[in-house]
Amino acid sequence: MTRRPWRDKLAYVAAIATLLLIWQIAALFLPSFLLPSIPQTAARAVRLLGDPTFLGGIRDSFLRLGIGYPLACLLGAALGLAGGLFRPLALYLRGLISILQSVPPITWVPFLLILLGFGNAPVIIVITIASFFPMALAVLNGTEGVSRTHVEVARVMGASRWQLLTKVYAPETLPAVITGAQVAFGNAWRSLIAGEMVAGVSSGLGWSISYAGEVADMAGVLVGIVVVGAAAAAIDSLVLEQLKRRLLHWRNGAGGDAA
Amino acid sequence: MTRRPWRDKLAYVAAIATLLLIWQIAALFLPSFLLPSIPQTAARAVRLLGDPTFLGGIRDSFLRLGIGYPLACLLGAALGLAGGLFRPLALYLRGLISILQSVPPITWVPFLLILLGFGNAPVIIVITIASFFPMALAVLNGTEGVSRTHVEVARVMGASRWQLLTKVYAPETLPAVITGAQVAFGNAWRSLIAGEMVAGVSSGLGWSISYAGEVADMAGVLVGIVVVGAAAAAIDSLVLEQLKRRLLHWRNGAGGDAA
Amino acid sequence: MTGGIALEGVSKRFGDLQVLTDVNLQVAEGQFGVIVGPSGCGKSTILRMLAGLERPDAGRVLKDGKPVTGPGPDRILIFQEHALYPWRTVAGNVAFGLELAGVRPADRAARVADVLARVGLGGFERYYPHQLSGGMRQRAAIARALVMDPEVLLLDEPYGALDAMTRLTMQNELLRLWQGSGKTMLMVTHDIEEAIYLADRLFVMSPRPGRVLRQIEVELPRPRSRTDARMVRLREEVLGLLQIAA
Amino acid sequence: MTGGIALEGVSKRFGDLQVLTDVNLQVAEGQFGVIVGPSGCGKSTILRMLAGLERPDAGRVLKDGKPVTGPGPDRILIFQEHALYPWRTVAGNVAFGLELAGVRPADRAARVADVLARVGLGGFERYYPHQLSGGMRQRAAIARALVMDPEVLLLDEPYGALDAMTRLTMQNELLRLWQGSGKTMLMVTHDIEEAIYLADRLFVMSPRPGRVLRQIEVELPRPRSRTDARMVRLREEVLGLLQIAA
Amino acid sequence: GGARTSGGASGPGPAGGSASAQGSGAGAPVPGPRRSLKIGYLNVMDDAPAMLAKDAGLYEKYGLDVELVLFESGTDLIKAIVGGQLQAGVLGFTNAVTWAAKGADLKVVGGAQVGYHSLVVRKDSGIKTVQDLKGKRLASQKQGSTADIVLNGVVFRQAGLSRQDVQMVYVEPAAAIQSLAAGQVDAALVFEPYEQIARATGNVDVIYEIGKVWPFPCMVVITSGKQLATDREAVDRLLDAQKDAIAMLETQPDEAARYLVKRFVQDEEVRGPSGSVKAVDLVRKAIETQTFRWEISDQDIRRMEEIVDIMVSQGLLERKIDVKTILDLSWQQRAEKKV
Ligand SMILES: Nc1ncnc2c1ncn2[C@@H]1O[C@H](COP(=O)(O)OP(=O)(O)OP(=O)(O)O)[C@@H](O)[C@H]1O
Ligand SMILES: Nc1ncnc2c1ncn2[C@@H]1O[C@H](COP(=O)(O)OP(=O)(O)OP(=O)(O)O)[C@@H](O)[C@H]1O
Ligand SMILES: [Mg+2]
Ligand SMILES: [Mg+2]
Repeated sequence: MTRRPWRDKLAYVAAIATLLLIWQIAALFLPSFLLPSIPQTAARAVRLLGDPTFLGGIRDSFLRLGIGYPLACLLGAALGLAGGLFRPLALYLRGLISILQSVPPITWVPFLLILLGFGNAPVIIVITIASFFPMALAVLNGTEGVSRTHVEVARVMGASRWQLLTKVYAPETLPAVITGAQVAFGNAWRSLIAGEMVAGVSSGLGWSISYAGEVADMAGVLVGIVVVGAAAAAIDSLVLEQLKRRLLHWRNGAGGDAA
Repeated sequence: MTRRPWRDKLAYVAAIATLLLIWQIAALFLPSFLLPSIPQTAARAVRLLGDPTFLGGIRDSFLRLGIGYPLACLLGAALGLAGGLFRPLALYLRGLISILQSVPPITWVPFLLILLGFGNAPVIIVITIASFFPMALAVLNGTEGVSRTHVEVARVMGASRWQLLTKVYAPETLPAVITGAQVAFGNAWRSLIAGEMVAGVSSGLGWSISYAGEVADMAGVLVGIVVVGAAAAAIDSLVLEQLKRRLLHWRNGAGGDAA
Repeated sequence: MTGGIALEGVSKRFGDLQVLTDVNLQVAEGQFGVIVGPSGCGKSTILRMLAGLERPDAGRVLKDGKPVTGPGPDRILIFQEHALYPWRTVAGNVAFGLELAGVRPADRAARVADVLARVGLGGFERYYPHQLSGGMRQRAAIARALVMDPEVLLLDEPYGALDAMTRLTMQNELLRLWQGSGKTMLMVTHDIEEAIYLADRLFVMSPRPGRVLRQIEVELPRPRSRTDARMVRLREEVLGLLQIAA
Repeated sequence: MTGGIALEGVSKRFGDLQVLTDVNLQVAEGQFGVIVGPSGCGKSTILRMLAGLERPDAGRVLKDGKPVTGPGPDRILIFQEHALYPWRTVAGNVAFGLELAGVRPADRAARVADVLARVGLGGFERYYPHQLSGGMRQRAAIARALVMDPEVLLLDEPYGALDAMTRLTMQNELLRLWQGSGKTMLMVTHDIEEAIYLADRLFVMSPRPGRVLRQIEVELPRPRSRTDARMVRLREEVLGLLQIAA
Repeated sequence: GGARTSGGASGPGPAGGSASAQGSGAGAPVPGPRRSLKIGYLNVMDDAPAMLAKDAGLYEKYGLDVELVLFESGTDLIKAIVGGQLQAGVLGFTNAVTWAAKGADLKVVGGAQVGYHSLVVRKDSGIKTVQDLKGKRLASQKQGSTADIVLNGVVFRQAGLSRQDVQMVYVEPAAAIQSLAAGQVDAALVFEPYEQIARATGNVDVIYEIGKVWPFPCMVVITSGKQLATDREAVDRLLDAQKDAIAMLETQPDEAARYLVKRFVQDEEVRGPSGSVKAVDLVRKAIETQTFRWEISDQDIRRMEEIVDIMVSQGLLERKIDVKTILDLSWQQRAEKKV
């Protein structure tokens, strides 16, 4: 299959266009103080993006995300893989996850505040908790699909448990890991926003959105949401999708061109 | 591999025991109005579980979940599979998902309230939105891993696009579908709780938790959380895991007993 | 020329690798063609082109005189890698094509049971592929194609994993199915005796980039005896050709 | 008896299916054993037991007189399904075992290049398995085992997907590698000529439930001629045994 | 805990039916067709008039079928009024101002409660006056909320402090008192019932209460201009009912507390380091500390104008608005005439 990068981009543009269209149509029917139109929001965006407080908030959010999310990915992948090798651990993890993942991560905020005090730590931990579950679950399920023969080949070749993990389980569950990472990424953003709204930090995108909401500045709310969506989409398509393409490039060799 | 059901149960029990232990230890160090001990919470639970209002709330929550979640699973699986067959759609969906999944689903609540009014509908839609993303993403990524030879066999046998979808893509992405469904299930619960907190419904588990939180009734909050966790875990292990076991039983035939 | 299948001046490359150059090959309707040639010379690629899974870079791939544009149930390919669906039982795998064609479940069951008996897999209907031995998997894959009763059957080393006796049985089974049916057959095999025993027309290929080195018309009457002196002579000839080739 | 590998009174069932009953088989250290037998009679199961992947229901599986308790790099099995890692290139697949054993990258590269040349895959180092032909995949799997230089080599129909000429080359390559090395070999094959050409000791198995029907000591001197009259006689004998069995 | 439904969509609370007979006695049942109203509220003591009118059956007495809809924040509540999902709500005056300034068609039609925000400090923090907050950690509510506006515009200004002098932490009031008890902050600015809970459970002092220093109309009854245009009668009845409720809160706090207790405290008793407090007593104390008032006086209107000025100076409003344009006090004028 030949890559058609312009077509990839086109589909993305179409997705953005759809969202903008829905927005603009909805804006026609709702009063502008509830749903500002795109031009109004754009004007607000220009002002906000020149505002160092807002930019500083974006930086703070990225910092929190940049610690919490990779941490969750690492933990989730490591524990998920370990569970693949050691079945009781898998069952134990499944139990924990199925109980805990249903609880909204911001529920932990009061406890975290009391334990850790205010600042970045509670928000980061909320992000980590929220994005840990999909990662761990995807990897756990992924390990169940590892080909028995592939494992047997490695065992016959004398692989230790650790080698089985890193040289068979890890590459074979990679697609699941990537799915987990992409889903976890969504969770990370959502809990970043939600966490910043309640955890007593005074900066960040979530904080900006909630502040704008408090003062009836819906354009400000929308700018926040758009920035979040754009940043998430950009990171997803520039980092995660590219990473996926590189790591799974063996799937995309030549051949089957009539497909 | 022989099934060892008692061992499965043991791991689950261990998971629950861990959580209770952490709770009880934390309760020793925190004042009881911040973190009531297990006996205190149990006493409250007994009272609440005899309270028809609370039970009615549980029923309402289940109703909302019971509509929103399956809807999201169906939509996510259908669109994800379709994207597997039709690449531009996959790219389009990826674009939409990567933008939208970062936005906390409760952001939509005010708009949904205006469009749909109070009642179950906004909560159900919030659940559907939240659980759609992991499902669709898992299935989309899953379709990319479908064996080329399996597809070719079907094409040689004269499969139509629809048959390719239902007879090759669907069974082969099933593990991914199940992962998606399990992750989506967590999202569904979380957004149920979060949605009930803000959508102006006056019943349900989320409403109870937020109500208890508002009045600093931590025992009430904990009872709510425990009920949520227990219900989610029960459904997950009784329904989803069993379903998975049945649908993927071909993986578990005899053989490789030295593994 | 119409009827049967043909490659006309076909070339194919994968990336930098020239796999086929100017391949000409024709099997008339109702004829039994066999291809032999060294590993990696493009035999599977030829069958995949005829099945419509691969397109030539140059030249034409024809069925009944018309270019092949895609796969279709008139041309069934038995894949070299058995490619059974792991989530279907043996019976489910064999019934697959019939399911696609909308054959009624009752008919399906009867036809599946019949073909499974013929390949010696009676009693294994409810086994999953990973519970079968290598040879049993291969027979299941053969059964999956045979049950479709196609006009053109493309067989890619169908008997590679079978023991000598099972192999002979399967060869005769195939001949029985073919004779008088008007089906066009094209088989790739590495067993030269098998090739000569089955073929009307035998193609000997060169190493990569593959060409048809020699086309041999095997005009021995059927049923053929494997110990016939002419067969032994032919065998020597083909071996000689391949040896030079190797 | 010590040295080599042995099965003593081994039985094995999968669910309701009795696969092996009271199998006795011994290959002395440095000996070349070959198993032939009908499809599904339990040949692969025997090799998997010796590799430590499967446990007998009754009887003992021995290596050097000690029971086999699990896999180990002293006994390498070449799987019937080639089982290459799709995410590794040919070179990566062949280097796999060396990587596990902690061989230094430079040494690894040299040994991999050497073994790939011997199986005729020089130049395909950077191909992925799905870009190879069936026979090339099989040769890559063979290379992956050969490069490990194990005490015991268990080969499950290693040449099933190879053309006649490549097959002969690979047989001689294997003999060269084995002779004087003291390695113990046990191969499953469906090619009776191949079996007789290679074997010191030949085991003919019955259909399922598999037993060793006959154990034949092939005492022909090496290098053997494939046209030797004694070989032809042996071939008839084995074919006869299998025919009765079938 | 059966009282939870009384706020719910599922019908009148258990106390509702029986209570109408023993209502506060002001005014006679209203004849004419019954009206249905959806009213938004927040579960804080400030909203007691709305809740008590429901729990004590006062709405029914005035021929109203009221559905009380609970909200987490005034911001969400007012969106529902603006979007036409609610006919009225009892919430902060500042919410009305921010949205009206954006062009929303809102009217303040009556008063409910006078601002009550107290500074609760840990006994061991050494804070005795507002000035002592300098350099300390103070938990307050979201920036832009009523609490935040008066904290900066009144409390700090009068003490000569600014936001930068204090380490501010913005959290929900429940989290604020929890953090206070856990020692993560030194002080918290809260309203009822959180002050009472903090007192009952923690080792705290109240050093300041804004209602004593700078009383201002905090919670008001808000409706939309459209509602007034289409059915003013229903709004008037609502205000009548809440007026009765306010009378009960001010004159019979014991009885009011019995109605309201289940809305705030689930246990019979609240345990703290200094022993247990009965829940009803706690709620009664919370009621007694509050000042509920249905009128909006000229003094209040001046305070409202001051608040608008503060909001402008804090950048919460882009421009000053005329308070009179969002007031519609015709019910009040008629009620005052009756009295
Ligand atoms: N998808 C692909 N990408 C790159 N090279 C390919 C691809 N498919 C086949 N090839 C190359 O084409 C050549 C011919 O492959 P083909 O499978 O047709 O050989 P073959 O004659 O069937 O060999 P064998 O007898 O070993 O099965 C091989 O060298 C192989 O590496
Ligand atoms: N995991 C399993 N579950 C159930 N049955 C199995 C399993 N593995 C093997 N068998 C059965 O055991 C029998 C012997 O299998 P085995 O693979 O040893 O045969 P084989 O002699 O190697 O045959 P072939 O020559 O076809 O490869 C087969 O009938 C197969 O169905
Ligand atoms: Mg081939
Ligand atoms: Mg086998």
